[in-house]
Amino acid sequence: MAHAHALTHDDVMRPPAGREPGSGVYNEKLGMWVFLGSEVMFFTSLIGAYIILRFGHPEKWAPPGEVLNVPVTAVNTFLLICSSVTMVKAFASAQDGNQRALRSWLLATVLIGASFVGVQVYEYAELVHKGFVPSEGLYGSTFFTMTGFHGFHVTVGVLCMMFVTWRAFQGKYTATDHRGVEVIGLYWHFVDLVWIILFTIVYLI
Amino acid sequence: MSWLLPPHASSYAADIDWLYYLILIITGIAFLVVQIGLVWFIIKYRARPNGKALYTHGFAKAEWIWTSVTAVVVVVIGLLSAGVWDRIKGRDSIPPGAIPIGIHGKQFEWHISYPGADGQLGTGDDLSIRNQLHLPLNKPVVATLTSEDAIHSFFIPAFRIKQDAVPGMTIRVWFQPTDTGTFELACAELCGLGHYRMRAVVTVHAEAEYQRWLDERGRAAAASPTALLQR
Amino acid sequence: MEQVKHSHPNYIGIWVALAVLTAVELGVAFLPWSKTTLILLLIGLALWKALLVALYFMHLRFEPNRLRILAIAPLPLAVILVTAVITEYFW
Amino acid sequence: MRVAFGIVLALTAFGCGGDNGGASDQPAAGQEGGGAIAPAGGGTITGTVSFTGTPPANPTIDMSEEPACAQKHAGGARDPQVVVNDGKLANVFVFVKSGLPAGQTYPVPSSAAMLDQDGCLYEPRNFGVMVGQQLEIKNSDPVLHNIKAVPTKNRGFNISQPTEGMTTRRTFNTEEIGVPLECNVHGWMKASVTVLNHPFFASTGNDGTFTIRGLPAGTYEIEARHEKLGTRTQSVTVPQDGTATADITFGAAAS
Amino acid sequence: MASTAAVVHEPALEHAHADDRPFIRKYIFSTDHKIIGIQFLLMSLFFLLIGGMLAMVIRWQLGFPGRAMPGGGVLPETMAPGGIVLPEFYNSLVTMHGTFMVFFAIMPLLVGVFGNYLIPLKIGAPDMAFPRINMASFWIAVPAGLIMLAGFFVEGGHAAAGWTGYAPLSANPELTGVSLGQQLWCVSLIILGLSSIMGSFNYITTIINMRAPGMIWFRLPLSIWALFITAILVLLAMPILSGALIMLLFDQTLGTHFFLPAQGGQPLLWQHLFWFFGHPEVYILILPAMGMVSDIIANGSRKPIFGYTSMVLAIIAIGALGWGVWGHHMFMSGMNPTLGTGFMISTLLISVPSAIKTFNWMGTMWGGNIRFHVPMLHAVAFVSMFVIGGLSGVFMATTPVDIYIHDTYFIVAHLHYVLFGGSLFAIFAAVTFWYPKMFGRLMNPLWGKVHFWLTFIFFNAVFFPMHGLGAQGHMRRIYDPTEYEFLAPLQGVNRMITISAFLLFTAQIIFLVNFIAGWFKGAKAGPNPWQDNGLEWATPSPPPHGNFPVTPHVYRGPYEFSSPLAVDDDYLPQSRKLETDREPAVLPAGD
Repeated sequence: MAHAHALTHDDVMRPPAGREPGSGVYNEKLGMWVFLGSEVMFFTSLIGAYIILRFGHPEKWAPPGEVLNVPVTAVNTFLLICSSVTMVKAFASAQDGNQRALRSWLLATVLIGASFVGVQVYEYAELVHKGFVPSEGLYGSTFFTMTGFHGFHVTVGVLCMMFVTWRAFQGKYTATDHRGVEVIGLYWHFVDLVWIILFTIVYLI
Repeated sequence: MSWLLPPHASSYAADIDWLYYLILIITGIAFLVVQIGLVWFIIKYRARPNGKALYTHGFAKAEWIWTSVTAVVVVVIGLLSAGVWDRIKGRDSIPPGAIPIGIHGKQFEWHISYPGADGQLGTGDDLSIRNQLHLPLNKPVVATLTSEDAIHSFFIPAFRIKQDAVPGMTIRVWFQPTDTGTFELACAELCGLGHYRMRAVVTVHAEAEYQRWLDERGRAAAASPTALLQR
Repeated sequence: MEQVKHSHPNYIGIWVALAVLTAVELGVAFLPWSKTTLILLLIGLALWKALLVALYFMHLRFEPNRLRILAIAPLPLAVILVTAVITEYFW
Repeated sequence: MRVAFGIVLALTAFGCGGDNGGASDQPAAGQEGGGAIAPAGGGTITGTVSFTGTPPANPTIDMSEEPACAQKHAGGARDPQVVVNDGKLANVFVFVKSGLPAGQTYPVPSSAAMLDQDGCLYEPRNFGVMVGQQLEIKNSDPVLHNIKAVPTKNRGFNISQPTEGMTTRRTFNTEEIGVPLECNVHGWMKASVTVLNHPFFASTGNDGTFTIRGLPAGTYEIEARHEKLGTRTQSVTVPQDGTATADITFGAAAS
Repeated sequence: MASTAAVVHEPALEHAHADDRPFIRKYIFSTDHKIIGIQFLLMSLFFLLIGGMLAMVIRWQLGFPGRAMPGGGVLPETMAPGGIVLPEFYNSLVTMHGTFMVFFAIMPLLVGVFGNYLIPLKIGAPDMAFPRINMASFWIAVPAGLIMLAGFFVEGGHAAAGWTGYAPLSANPELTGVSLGQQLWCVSLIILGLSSIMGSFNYITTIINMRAPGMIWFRLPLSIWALFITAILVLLAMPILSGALIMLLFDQTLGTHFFLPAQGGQPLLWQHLFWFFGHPEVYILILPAMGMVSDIIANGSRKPIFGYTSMVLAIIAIGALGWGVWGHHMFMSGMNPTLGTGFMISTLLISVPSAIKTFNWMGTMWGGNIRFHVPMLHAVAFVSMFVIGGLSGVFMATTPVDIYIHDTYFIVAHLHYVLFGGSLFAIFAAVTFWYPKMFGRLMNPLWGKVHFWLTFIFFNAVFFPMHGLGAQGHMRRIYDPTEYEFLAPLQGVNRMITISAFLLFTAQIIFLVNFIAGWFKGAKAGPNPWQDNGLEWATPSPPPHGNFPVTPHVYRGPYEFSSPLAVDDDYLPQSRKLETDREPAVLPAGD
């Protein structure tokens, strides 16, 4: 827009030119890292409540594997790790400017991410069928709230990833400007990181 | 309405009042210094036709002075209060031999149960009365606070005692009445539409009279159980 | 200043490490050790995996220090909240 | 200047957009049929509920902290859970449980059922209303009462009446047996209201008698409920335009 | 120092390029931080008015318990039959007064309005880092406000568990008879939390990455430092509230058991989560006010701020320590008393930075050449009132005294002295100070002074006696104080407070009229009516879209008043280049 000319266009992947040195990274990446700070605090409140409640009444939690289906979620965790790898491969190919590899890696990430959500929905259906529901007690309340909101974040991530993939197919991401891929990658890895912690403290402890 | 605290009638109320007045004096001095200083600066340094402000970015020495003075005052207040807090609510602050009285808060009334002859709460011979707390003079009392529905707060202004009764928790808090007479007990935590009506009367008797009252009420209750016990 | 094909961190290596660590976690979780050692070990493994993802996948290793500080700024707050509320039980 | 004006325009347009769903307690207009209840038939069931054995002593109520109510009970308040006058049991709610012609709908009476709070006690303690009928709750004490209904099928309410003479109207819209009403300011105040979609119910007075009118001929199963002594069922055959009597007895032990 | 400093370089003030965006894009769905700031201003003034009206009904019931409120007949039968306020409606009033004032009036007024309007202008940026997210942040806050308003009209009445929403009263609909109202309260605050988080990461990115050349960290005006630290507090505190509200919402709807003790839930967990958000929240409500007051007092005294670095460190200290004091709200709540001692110490320590700031404001006025324009009046009143609020806070920080005064009117007096006496006076100052920059016209100074003096007097008449009420043990949030014999003698004071409160409310109409009339009849204001040094005063009023045709360069701090370098006038704007000034070291490929 009209005012953009004050922001020089030479390299958008570096901090804004003609400005005091700030964080050393371009605006969108800094914005995403700051946003992830707030996400950390959001999961702090949910996981913190879980840790506090479980510390208070450990007897209300079943030993690992008794109620929750660990094998299926272990595969699911591996799926999410793979989607992190495909995401980072997509970013690497975006850096190299290899459009075809970028598109295929992005597609792979979208598919694996969506299948993670699918497996989680299946796991929920299985649990609810078995009578393990949020109103069952502390165990059900904390489990469904934490994994539910993590699933919600993964779903939002998959939707954004689809949008980025659609733009990739339009060739919007070149070697000099692939901010979208890097920023959605940061969000995706964060969601994967949260799941890695969640998987351990919910399923394995 | 006097600015001083109302007359107190329990053992540690004097410590609380003393701390209150200490802080009132300290903050009073600080209040005067700041307000008078402000008024003085406003008058002295108001804009004059060709007045010139002093170009200075501040003096580190002055900053260090008021920072350290404030810090010292604040730490002193903290140390003084920590002692009193520990005596009132510390882990082993409840004096031995304190009379256990069950204070059960429920939406909009207090059920106060007195230990029967065995002196223990929760045994069969307890006497439960609605909104009436009768206490012997100069005897430590430990109130065992429980709540049935929302959070209530056991607050007797004259004894300077306040403690929330949290559902799912049993909280023990002690006090020792030092004056006979009747005082009022109120709920100090919003607990629903009748929160303002959770009023109970606290009556402090001399020792013998308290015992006589307890026996008389015990006999009356034994004769015909009150509605409360038949939940 | 065209970015020539620059070196990428060994992503596949990290992937394998994560997979192995997950497998180890699964193994450890069902061992009959004492509860506390199990919890500490599992949380340690989880934090190790999380660190790997953060350093290599989120490139924190290659970012300026200012961004790293900014990234880990909220963590002490989480620790303050949980430890303070847990002391609620030691009364 | 157009800057600010444009924005105010937008905001006021949004500002008063808040939806205002009417509060559901306005009187349910348009539901009641003809004036008085059009009797579906001429049959009547009358009867007396009697009590054998010595009635349990009603517990005393400690109203010392509620002087306004205490003075209304001369000899010390008692909780009238089991009220027996020379063998006759009061506060028994009798209603037609089954046997009514299926699919028959009955007009909702326009007059409200009355519930009074006098001397920190509910009056009546065990009564019925029709679905959609107005229940008028009156506070005859100069103290705060709150009326808390905790039904399972209906939507509950928890309303207060701080001043004397205050009346509030509420309706129930699904059938439910024995909706408990309580006052939280006075823990001993208990009442029970049964919501039915037919008008064939009555509560026994102090003389233990009840009358259910307007029944078409047929055999019905009536149920008598007492807050303490449980329930009794009995089947009754009502002749065309005749009167059937049904005497129910409650023993000391709840059956 | 060369005394003859000729003016060399002044950013051109030519009229901005024509702006061709349609009315809708330019004023309603605008991505210009200035328009969004003004939109937040109008929305939060609307909710300030609503909060004020709720307060009037509360004061009527406390002043004249049980008597029909004049004009109360308009209220429906579930709220005030015959104009007599019902206890459950009184609890909703208390809850909604707190909620509207904290979340929909003071917070948007400080963070939404001045964060949006001032940050890009004062650091020399064309707009926020993410203009579209900035617009979305406002347009998510509007439905949050509407949902909160809608709560009044739902069956069962509005939320009635206090603005703090303590569980289990808030989590179990049976205890209050309010189910949908409490759920709307939760949903509305979650949506507002989302809007605040979007706003805060926008502010943080803009301040870190888009400062004009020469605007190094220690040349930032204190208002921007305060807004920066506040944005970090918002960023990290609001998600905690969102998480806690989600759990509360699930407790009410899905039957989960986080805060219901029957199944092992913890009522204290809600208080810990709420106040872990709550105390940073109250610093969110005061820090921007402190920052803007520092700017205005320096301007009014025509003197550099006293101890700029220690002021910045005090803001950072308040922001950091703010996370470690939340337990002082819970001394009596059944919390572990050893925690109580710990929180007492951290709370007492946090009063030190506030003391530093107060003495620095006084140091600024010392030796000044004070001009008493309306913003300066409000700013000085802020300092005076905030000190009373701060000092009454010391009473509560000490645990034994808090045993007596917790949940009494002493607390109500404290919070109103810091929120009304503090933040609202600072808001009056800031609105009057930046009004010419926003609308190009000045608010009428005479009416401004009338409004100031009336508000100042009636504010003290309303809230100072509350300290006394609290000292006598008058509990807060009670519907009818005449129930208690020990409160009967205080009823006269309650009546006096009610009458003063009504006068205080009517005095605010002067501000409202002055504010609106100023758009049309206010005196034309040039680019720098207050002769201030900030970058925003180097742009025309109101600044064009894109703010600075040429990105300004900054050569000095923001408070160079009465500088020996500036010979003819007593201020030296940051962007004015003197011969002795060196060009800032700008990144390569600068313009």
